[in-house]
Formats: sequence, structure tokens, C-alpha cells
Amino acid sequence: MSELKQEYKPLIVAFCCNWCSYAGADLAGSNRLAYPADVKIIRVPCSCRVNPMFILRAFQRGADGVILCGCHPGDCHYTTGNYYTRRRMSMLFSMLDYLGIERERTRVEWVSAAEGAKFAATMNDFAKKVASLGPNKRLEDLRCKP
Amino acid sequence: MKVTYFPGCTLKNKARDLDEYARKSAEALGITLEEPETWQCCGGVFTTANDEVATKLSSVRLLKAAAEAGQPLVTVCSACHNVVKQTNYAMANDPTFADRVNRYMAEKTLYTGDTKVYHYLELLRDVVGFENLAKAVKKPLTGKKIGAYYGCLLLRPGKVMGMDDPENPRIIEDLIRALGGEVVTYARRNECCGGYVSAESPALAKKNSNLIAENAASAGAELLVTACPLCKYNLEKNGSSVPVVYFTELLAEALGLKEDAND
Amino acid sequence: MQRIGVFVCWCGSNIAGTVDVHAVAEALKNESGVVFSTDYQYMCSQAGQDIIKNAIAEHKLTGIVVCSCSPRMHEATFRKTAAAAGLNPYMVEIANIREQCSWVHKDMLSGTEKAVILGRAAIAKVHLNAPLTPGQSPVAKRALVIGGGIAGIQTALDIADAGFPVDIVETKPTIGGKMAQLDKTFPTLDCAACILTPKMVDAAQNELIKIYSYSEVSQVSGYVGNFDVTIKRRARYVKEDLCTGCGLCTEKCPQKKVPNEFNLGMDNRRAIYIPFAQAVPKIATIDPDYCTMLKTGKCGICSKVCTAGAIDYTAKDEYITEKYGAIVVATGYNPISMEKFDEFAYSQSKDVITSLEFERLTNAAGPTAGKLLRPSDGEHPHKIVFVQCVGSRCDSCAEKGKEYCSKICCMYTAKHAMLTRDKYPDTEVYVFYIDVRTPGKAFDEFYRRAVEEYGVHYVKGMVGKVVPQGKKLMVQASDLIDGKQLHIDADLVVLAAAIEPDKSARPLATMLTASMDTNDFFTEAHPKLRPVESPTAGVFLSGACQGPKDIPETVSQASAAAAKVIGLLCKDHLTGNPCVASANEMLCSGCSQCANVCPYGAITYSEKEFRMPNRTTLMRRVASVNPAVCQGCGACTVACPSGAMDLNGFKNNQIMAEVDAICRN
Amino acid sequence: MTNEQLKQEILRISNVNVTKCMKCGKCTASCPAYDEMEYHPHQFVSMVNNGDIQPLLNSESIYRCLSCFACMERCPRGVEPAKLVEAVRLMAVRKQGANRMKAEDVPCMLDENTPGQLLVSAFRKYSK
Amino acid sequence: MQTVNTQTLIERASALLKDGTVSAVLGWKRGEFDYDMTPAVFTTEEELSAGFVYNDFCGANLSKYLLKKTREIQGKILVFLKPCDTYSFNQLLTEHRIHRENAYVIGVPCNGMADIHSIRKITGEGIARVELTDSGLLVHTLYDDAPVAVSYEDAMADRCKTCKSKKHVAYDELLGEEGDVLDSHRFDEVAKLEAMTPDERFAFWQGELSRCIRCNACRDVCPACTCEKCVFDNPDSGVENKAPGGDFEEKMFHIIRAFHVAGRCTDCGECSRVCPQDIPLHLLNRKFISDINKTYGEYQAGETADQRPPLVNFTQNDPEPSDVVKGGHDHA
Repeated sequence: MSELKQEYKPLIVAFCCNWCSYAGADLAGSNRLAYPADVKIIRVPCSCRVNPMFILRAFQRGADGVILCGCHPGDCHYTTGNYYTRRRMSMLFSMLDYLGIERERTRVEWVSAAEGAKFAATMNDFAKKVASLGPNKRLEDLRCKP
Repeated sequence: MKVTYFPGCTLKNKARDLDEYARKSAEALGITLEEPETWQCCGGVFTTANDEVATKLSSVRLLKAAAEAGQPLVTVCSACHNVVKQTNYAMANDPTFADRVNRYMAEKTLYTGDTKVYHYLELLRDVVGFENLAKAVKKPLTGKKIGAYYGCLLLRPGKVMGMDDPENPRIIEDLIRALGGEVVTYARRNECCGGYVSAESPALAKKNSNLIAENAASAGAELLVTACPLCKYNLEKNGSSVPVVYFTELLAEALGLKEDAND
Repeated sequence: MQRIGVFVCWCGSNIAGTVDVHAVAEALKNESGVVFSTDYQYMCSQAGQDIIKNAIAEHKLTGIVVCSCSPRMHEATFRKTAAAAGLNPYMVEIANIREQCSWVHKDMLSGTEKAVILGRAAIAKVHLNAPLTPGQSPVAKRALVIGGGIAGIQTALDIADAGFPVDIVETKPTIGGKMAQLDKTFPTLDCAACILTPKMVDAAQNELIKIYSYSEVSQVSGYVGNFDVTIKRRARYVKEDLCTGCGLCTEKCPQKKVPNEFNLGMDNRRAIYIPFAQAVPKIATIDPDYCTMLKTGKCGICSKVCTAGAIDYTAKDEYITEKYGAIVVATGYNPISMEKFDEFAYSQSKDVITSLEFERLTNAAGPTAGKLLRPSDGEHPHKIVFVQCVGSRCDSCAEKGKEYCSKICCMYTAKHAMLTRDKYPDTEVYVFYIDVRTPGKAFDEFYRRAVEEYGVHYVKGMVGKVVPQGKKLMVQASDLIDGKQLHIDADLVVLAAAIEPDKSARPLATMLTASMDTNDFFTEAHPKLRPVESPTAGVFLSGACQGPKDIPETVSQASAAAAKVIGLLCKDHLTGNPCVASANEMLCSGCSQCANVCPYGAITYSEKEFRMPNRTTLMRRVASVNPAVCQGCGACTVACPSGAMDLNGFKNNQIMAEVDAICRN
Repeated sequence: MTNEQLKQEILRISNVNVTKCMKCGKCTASCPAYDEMEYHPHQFVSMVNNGDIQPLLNSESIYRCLSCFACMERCPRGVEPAKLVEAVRLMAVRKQGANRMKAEDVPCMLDENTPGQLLVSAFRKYSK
Repeated sequence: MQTVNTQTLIERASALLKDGTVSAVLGWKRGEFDYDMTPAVFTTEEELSAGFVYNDFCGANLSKYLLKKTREIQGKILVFLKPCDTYSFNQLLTEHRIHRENAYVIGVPCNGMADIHSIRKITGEGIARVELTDSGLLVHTLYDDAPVAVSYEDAMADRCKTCKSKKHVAYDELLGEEGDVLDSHRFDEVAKLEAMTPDERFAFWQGELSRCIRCNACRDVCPACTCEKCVFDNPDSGVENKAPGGDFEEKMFHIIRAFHVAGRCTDCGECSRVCPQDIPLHLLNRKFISDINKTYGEYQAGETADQRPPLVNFTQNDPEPSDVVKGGHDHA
């Protein structure tokens, strides 16, 4: 498959909470709102299920950008999950920035089940930003490459 | 407080009263009006077309001068205010337009709509405060039944002008109250007098002006106040049964600054 | 090692149009553990499900991956299919190659490539899936209805009718809601009070229904079948069990200048009051904002005249906590404020009124005893202008009003116009409309009668300005059919104000963790197929809290919500979601980080004895999760540094396997 | 120019989204210059949408609009009819020699109280 | 130079052993080198007088050892805790890792501990012997005939130069004089890094972390790292990994470790003290502490024994991640 890749295509992992953002992504689909195929979505029950280890793992295995989407603060299906997400990711992203990793490679975005358009727009924008940064050399673990 | 003051062309000519009393009152209220050494006419009307650049440059230069002086910009005439404020809004919110203007002017520094633009009325409300103003009143307008006449330019487009509720404005009413007068509200106070169309269609201006004057009179107004020389002209020319004065004149009178005040 | 079957759905051309489904099935054949891979036109059809069932039997599959539409659509379907074939339903994973692939990517090559990757991720996850068995939790056989309007009353009556106890919480001193304020109801013109008050009385007399009036919900915890709700009973300063509703106090109260909210402030009531004659419960309430006794300590007249001794100036707010199996939201609507629409001069003239005010003006129990009189001078209006769509159907960039159609205005305006012409044939009636929307049984016929039989002037156009002048309201409007600007000297202008959800809905939604749309209407679980359920299990929607509704629609939805509640309360136990957290005791340090973040209090700790390698024992504090209480958010799994806490169905290693599979390229 | 080109030009100058219009007529109901106009604000929106620009260009209506923005302010859909009127007027007066008002017209308009503002405004509106 | 001497501590410990208040004493004893004082358990007066030491090389934080020792030893354990160690002690209580009734805490004052990394920076490698005198340290190296004199101030560990507190936040009794919480400048280094460009920061950390040999000393000594089994040792965790992989593998370990202790780390600095490669690991922890303080309000882990750590807490008005990360400087 790799020989097909002429131009640089970023690899983007999107973690989406089941109740809002995953449904928002489905709505983007129902409304046929296009975004790059580079975005691959992983469903989690709540944004607070996303362990920083998953994000680092994605980078370690070659992801160029990781985005985490959840319900808007105050609208969490589990009441408070995204509040913890907000603190955890603020701290984690700040640490990655501190280590010299481009802050544009990580993002948290709140997308409700009704915001299919926002989902698509967010993914388009994020994919564009990540693509402009180029491959994630800094966090990529060469040892794990085939 | 020091502010950049833009009187505009009409205030140098037919509407000297509007200007003179604005200056006197500001002085009494501790506000220094600094008129830029050079300025050009605002153009009288804002061209809503977003491909028009040249007609908006005089306003941008003025706004930029205020920005360089680090002062807010204060206008008195409704038309000037509308043009300057709409231009400033476009500079702040329409990057394409701002870019074209900045390129056209080719000056060292760019202008992106940062100047705070006050109408003199807003200055009274937001900076002086109507409560403080009421305390400074020497000759309250007790017993005078006064109606505010806003016209169109002061309030609309509401989103841009942001002065007051465009359908139910209160700022001049609050001023009248602060000056001790009795407020008469009437629905046509935000309807257009006919504006510049009176040059071509005096009949239209006459009809509109009459409707406004009648509405004010039937509500019991004995005096109308306005901020616009053209409103005053149209109402008076078409025989308004209610006399029309500039708000600055009323202000100066209440502050005891009007020399010929006979009471 | 799992034996995995892969089933790629075409979804007709929905998937197959952008994804080469054969290629996907072929590519996934090569994945480790995959022993069978195929594609089919409609996997969710009976024939498609049979393919899955047969493959499970034939290839002894231990796990299956369906590459199809969103799991939100058919995960449950395929789990049932697997179960029918003897496979644990939680051994099913869905790769969403429709909503998140074929529908959003236009290019066959990249769509197919992505579908393969999504399939691989699902396969990687299934490898680590384990059979799960849902737990069970008991159901508290009592329902709570929040809001006592016609929606709440109907829901409560239907639930009680099925034999379940139900409580109504209403913020006002009486139930009845908006319908109690209405005069007649369209399209049959029966009197609102005549059809509503019997229902109010039924509710009050039903032994299974308890009404908490002048009360509000202040706290909600728990989950479907087991909600714990704290209800704040506001101090009404009148003992409910003693007050007989005789009304003597309301006659003697010297504070006469209290705006009467029931008549929308068009007349006054006393500081101690009963909202209206048919109020339920018929109990007086003291308004603490106006009561002289409560404010200054000097008066006490109501206490003196009350022979029942029901007045209690020392009353305090009380809080009670109840357990409920189901909660129905029926918080209703309000007309929007007319503040931003003063081109219609609502703030300038008493004779510019809203339609709800018009209802009170024509209601026999209203401020004018049902005579249509102008609020300004009490004179009979001879020319009335109705304005439709005030604040409805506004674009967001207009920065005022609502984007939606308020739905009820066309019909009630036709009703108002018709009734006016019927009672006062000398009155000219104009209705300015943008569209007349009458999709309901006998609705359009009703509107046509207003035009044809009653001679109401329907004008296609809008009012631009209302100018009060003298005793008249000069209405400036457009008539788009005749191409005219109209100037009407009206005596009364009636505005069909847009309706919006009650302000209490937003904080309530937060308490219930129920979702809302941008207009603060509650969101239904599915707009077509589950219209009376909230996405939050155990929370149901009744009436206008979910969207604008007229009475017939509200009542049908109220009964539908009741049916759903009855279905829930009939069960002795609920089968839970097995995707809950659990703690590995061998790894757990008992540090309590997890309990800090659990929103349900599902985690408890105990000292447990562990046998050590050297044959000694050790007492150690460890966490355990109550699977009936846990809702499976996973917050605890991240708070846990050792990884002792994990989430079934979304285990750490499962998600990481998905990450790895996606990044493997 | 074809109708479609004219339409696109008007939309470009005005930056108005005519498709937002729900044809309620509130703009026209608000217009203080209604009696003097042949085409009314809602017709500007509709005719621009239909590419029917030529009749507007030829109509006196474009010189009767007071630019009082009442139609813009009251439109429930955020359509801005006044901007369309202005765009059509500009399209007309930007043509060589198409100035509506000329300097020699001024003296007969004047009286002793005519404010400068009136002339400046009228010139800006009617001429290029 | 420490103000309380070894003998005072031995006498007090002996008395408590003798009257049965405690059944064992957790303290320090001389290790292989002069500068190597290791934690040790003493159960008799004899053991104490033979081996117990308290001097400028007793940097080791004994609080974590309580976890293992209270499980092994019946009865109360006397533990000597310096001010910063008491914060760790409280944090362990917060997390129910130790029981208050199993420990008898004697607070000992601390004037800042000497650190062999700091001394080596002055004297170079090959330190054979260190003498502690009233006026300073005399360091004998393999290469110099005369000992090198190093002042106590210069010999002090970096973490002690920016000491956050001389005050004990938990104790049963105190020896010597109690101090105050200090207005330290412990975040200056973090701020310096924050002010760098991303490339400079990346280069800095790559330089530091690439030296890591994954000995796990930082984790093993950390009083916040008390998991029964660490994720990095657990084959089922999916992140198990012992040996150093690529350079990023190392960062992942250190990022995760810092994240796991974020909000719980008391900033005792043990990680950096024990690092054989002298990697300033505390700068990772301090970044989190500094971010937490700036974003969610001042928080000192272990200040009391009943706090809710900031990462298992929230307010509805917390800033968004994009605003928090924007806070520093720009990626230009």
C-alpha cells in the first residue's frame, strides 16, 4: 500500500465518545459532509476513557495527529467525564509541548450529536494543519516501523 | 479624559450650534475634545458595497489618527457617526476589505479597526454616566415635554452601530431624564425623515417628516431633540409643528452654558 | 486464538458505491485469525443475518466483525444474530464503513483503503474480546413526572392507570399549565377548562398519584430503574393538609397590588392567593415577595381569618428524597419576550398584546370576564390585526428570535380570528401571515372556515411597524398579493409570539444528564423511531419540552411516554450493560483515585486478605465496582495509574490494539 | 452581460445571500419610501435571485431608497435588501456618464438652511 | 551542615524502642561510600549505635519504605522524616497506602542535603572519600593528593537549593527547630525551558532522555509510585517494556510516569537524586505542578492528608486544552 502513497498523507487517529462525537461523525456521514480519509475514528464510551497512553501509543506507532472529541462540557452523557478529559488533556498536551512536540498535532474538540457539520469542519481543519506539519518524526518510534 | 473629536463638515457650517454646544458641554464635564489638525468629510453616507474602497478612506484615516493618538474617537453628527462606525466595523470584521484598504493607503502601519468609536451620546452614557450628568445639571429642564428623534442613521444597522435597541432606543430619553426634562415617547422616533432624498424628492421627505412630527405632537411632545443636521433640516423645512433642537443645545442649556438661555 | 468471521455489507450502493466491498472482504481474509470473510448486499436483512448464522456454525467462529453502517444503527441487530447462533453477543464488533467511510469519502481508492483499515482495527479488537454477561438491577416501581401541565397530567394518569404510583412535581402552586390559561381549543372549539379541569381533578383524586405543587427537582442521582431524586418543596406558608381552599384569606389580604401572573399581569391578585378557581390542589399560597407579614412582621390578617389555622409564617423550604424507576420530563414552553421586537410597539402600547394575553382577554375567568376589551381603555376594539411568526423562523444572523417554526400559532390565530368574528361580527379582523401551516386533522378546514364563513381578512404579508397614535394603532404592513403597502388604523394588535422551552429545562437536563438541542429542547433518542425517549436511559419526554406541539400532539406524546414508562416499570429487573468497569484486585493499590472520579459512586473499597508467595497472608485495601451502578464511562480507568481498573468491552489492550491496527501501514 | 452575470455581479458587490429570504414582505412593510418606488425591497430580493436585474437598473426605484436600513434591521432572515438596492444603483451610476446628479442641478435644490451633509450624501449616492 | 546530630536521634529512638512505643526504627545507615547513606531498619539499641547515621548525605526520603515495612513488621515503626519527606508521608496517607497508626513520625530539621552530582560537578570523577567538617566538605579523589574543599552550599542538591518548605506537615514529635514554608524559586528552571523554542526544548530533552538506561531507579524510589504492580512491568498492560527501545520509547516511559504522578507528586526530588545518569527528571514533574498551579489554582500535594488531587477533580469553568497550551509561548 505504501507505494501508492505519492503525496504525503497524514495519519490521524480520532477518539470519539459514543454519545456525542461519534454520533456527530455519523451525522456528518448522513449529511455526506466530506473530510479526508486520513482520519480514522476509534469509538470510546466517553472522552474520559481515553488514556494518555493511547495517544502516545498512536504517535509511537506512526500517527501524525491525534484528536479527541467529546460532548460539550456540561453535556457529558456521564455528567462529568469530559471535565476530567479537559484537565487531563490540558496537562498532557502542555507536557508534549514542553518536550518540544508540535502542539498542532494534538487537539481536543467538543462535538455534539447534532454537530455533524462541525465534525466534518473540524476534521478538515485538523487534517490540513497536521498535513502542513509533515510527518511526525519527533514522536515516531522508528523501531516499530516495519 | 482626552478624546479625538470629529465634528464633520456640516458642523462647521449650517450646524454650528451642534458643534459649539458639544464643545462647551464636554469642557464642563471634564472631557477634552481634540480635533485633528486635518480631516476630510466622511462622505455623508456609508456605501454598503464592499467593493468600494476609495469612498471609505477618509474615515479610515480619521480612525487611524485616533488610534495613533491612543484615543477613542467621538462624533456628534448622526451621519458622520454612521459612516465612521460602519467603516470601522468593516475594517475590524472584513479582513479582505481591511487588506485592500491598507494596501491602498500603503502606510507604514496597518489599521484593523481597533479604535473605539463613541457617539457623543454614548460618551455621556458610558463614560460620564447619566447619573453623574444629572448631578452636574444646573438648570434642569423641568416641565418640558421632550421627544427624542433618532432617525435612522444613529441606530441602524443595529448589529454594527451597537448603540441601543434599534426598535426601542432609550439613550436620548435617558439623557432627557438626566437633564430634568419630561420624556415623551412615540413610535416614529426611529423612522427616517427622508434624508438626502429630499434633494430629489422633496415630497417624499415632506411626507415622512410630517408623519414623524404628527406622531410626536399627538404623543404630547413640545420639543424634539436630534443629533442629525439633516433630520433637523427636513423636519423644520416641512413645517414641523414641534420645534427641533440639537441634543447638545439641550445639554448646554441644562448645564447652564447657554448664554442666551432666557429663564 | 479466535476464529473470526468478517462480513462486509454493501448497504445497496450506500457502501458499495464508494468502497470496493469485494476487495475489503478479500483483504481482510489475510488478517490473523480470520477464517471466513464475505460480502453481501444487505447484511442486516434476514438473508444477510442467515449468512452470519450459518458461518458461525460452519466455521465454528468465536468472534465476528461486521463492516457495515454505524454501530449506533445495527450493533444491537448483529449482536442478536450472534446470540441466535449461540455466540456471545459481545463477541461482535462493527467496523463503521458507511457513515464514517463511504458517505464521507468520494474516492473509491481511499475509501476502500480506509474500510480495510477500519476492518483491521475491529478484527484486532475482537481478538481481545471476551464473552460478557449483563448484570441485573432491580426497578423501583414508581415514576416521577416533572411538570404538571396537560402533558404531565396525561402521562401521570396513564401510568397510574396501569397500576404504578407516580408523582408530579410542579413549580407553580397549581397543576394545569398553559392549557389552564387557554379559552377554547382548536379545531373543535371546546372550552379548555371543560376538558382540562376534570383531568386535573382525576389526578388529584387518584390514589396512585401524588402531586408536589410549588415544588421543584433539586437533585437527581442514580440510573434507569433506580433514580434518587431530591424534591424541594418551597415554603408556601400555608399548611397543605389544613387549608380547605375556602379563599377567605385571599379576600381579606390587604396587599392588593400584586401582578397576577395567571392573567399575565393584566390584573392584580393578593399576596396570598389561589391562582384560579379550579386550581389543583386548591390551596392558598403566600407570595413572600409581597406579603407584608413576611416582609415586615406586621399584618397577620390571613392567619386571623383562617378558621382552619392553616397559615404558618415560619414555614421553611423542605427537601424530600424519593426513589423512582423512571422520570418523565414535561416542562413545557413559554412565549418568548417581545422585548427585541419593538417595531410592533409591544412596550409602547397596552393594546399591543401577545396571543396568550388575548386568550386571557377572551376567557370568561380572565381579567375582563371574557369580554373582548382593550387593555388601555376597556373599549371594545373594532379593528384587530393579528401578526403571525413574531420571533419564529428567524435566521440566526438576524440575532433575535428562534430559527424554528413555533407550529401552534397558525391554528390558534385562526381560532382567535374566528371567535372574534363569531362573537363580535362588527369587528374587522386582519391576519398577516407568511405561510398558513395547517397540517393536522381538520386543521385546514378550520382555517378555511375562518376565511370563508367568518370573513377574516388573511393578508399574505408582514407588519413592518406599529405606531400608536391617539387611540389608534397605525399598522404599516405589506400585502404581497395585491402589491400594496397597507396602513390600517387598528384598535388592537395581537402578536403570535414564538414559543421557547421553559427556563427550568436547561438546569434540569444537566441534572438528568439528558441532552438538549441548541434551542434547549430536549433531544429524543431517535427523531423518528424513539421520539418520546431521551438518549439517557430511564428519562422520557412528554409535550413541548421536546419541541413545539399543540394539545392533541402533546396528549398523544404524553400517553406514548406513559406507555414507555409502564413498559419499564413492568419489569422486575433490568438487564444492565455488561460494558462496565472492574478492578483487578491483584493490581489494585486501593489508592482511591478512581472513586474520586466516579460520577455514580459505583466504587467501594474493602480490606481483603491476599496469600503471599511466602505462605504468609496480607490484608490489602482494594476497589470493587458495583456493576449495576456503573454506567461504563471509563473515567476510573484513566485515573488508575496501575491499570488495575479496566472497562469491559473497551479494555486498555483492546483500544491499544485498535490504535496499533490503524497505525500499522 | 447575461442575466446570470448581472446577478453574480450584484451579489458580489452587495455580499447579500438572497436565498435566505422567506418572502414574508416585512422589508416592504417597513419601507418608508414605498409609495415612491416602482419595485419594492422584497422585489429587489426576488428579482435579483431570478437574475431580473435589467428592470431594476432602469427603474427610478434605485434613487428613491432612503438607505435608512429599516428593511435590513427588521428582516427576520438577515437578508439585507438595502444593500441590493445600493448595489444595483452603483451598477447604474458607475457607467460612464451615468451620473444621476450633476453639479449644475445643485443650485435649484438649495435654500438658506440646506446642510452640506445633504449635498454630500446625495452626490455620493447618485453620482460617481 | 545539619543542626541535629546523629547521637540525639539515636538517643530518642532508643528510648522509644525501650518503652515499647515502637518496634522498629526506620533511619539511615552508612552505605558503601561516605556519600552513600541508605535507608535501614533498626530493631535494637545496639544496631542503632552501630549503624544509624544522620548527616548531609541522608537525602533519602524514608516515607515510601513505610509501605513495605509496615506490612512486614508488627507494631509501630519509628520513622525520621525531613520536612519535604512529610509531604510524601501525607500523600501516602491520602492514598491509603499506609496507616497513620502504624507509624511514629519524628520530624527532623534539614538544612539542605549534599548531593554527589553537585560535588562531582566541582571535583570531577573519582571521589574516594568525603569528610564532613564544620566549615565544609573535604573531598578526596583518586587523582588529587590534597582533598578539595567544597562548601555545604555548593555541595547542596539542586532540589535543596530551591527548597519549598522547612516545615513539617505531619509528625508525632519534632526534634530541633521548626521552619517555615519557603518562597522558593523552584519553577525557574521550568520557566526557562518554557521560554525556549520548541526545537530547543526538543533538543534539550532528547539530550537528557537519550541517556536513560531504564534502570527504573526513579520509579522505584518515588513515593508516589507505589502501585502493587507498575504498568510497565505488567505484560497484560500493553505497554510493558523493560529495556530501552528507541529514543521515543524512553520518552513514553517518562511522560507516562510523570502523568501518573501528576497532581500526586510532592516534588521531593528523589527521582533526580537517584538517577545514575543525572537526568533532571524532576523538571517533568515540576512542569505538571507548575501547570496545575497556574491553571487550576495553587496545589501542594501532601500538604494535608485529605486532599483531592487536581487531576481527579474539576470545575465547570476550567480552561480548554487549547487555551492552556497556548499559555506558554508560540510555535513560530
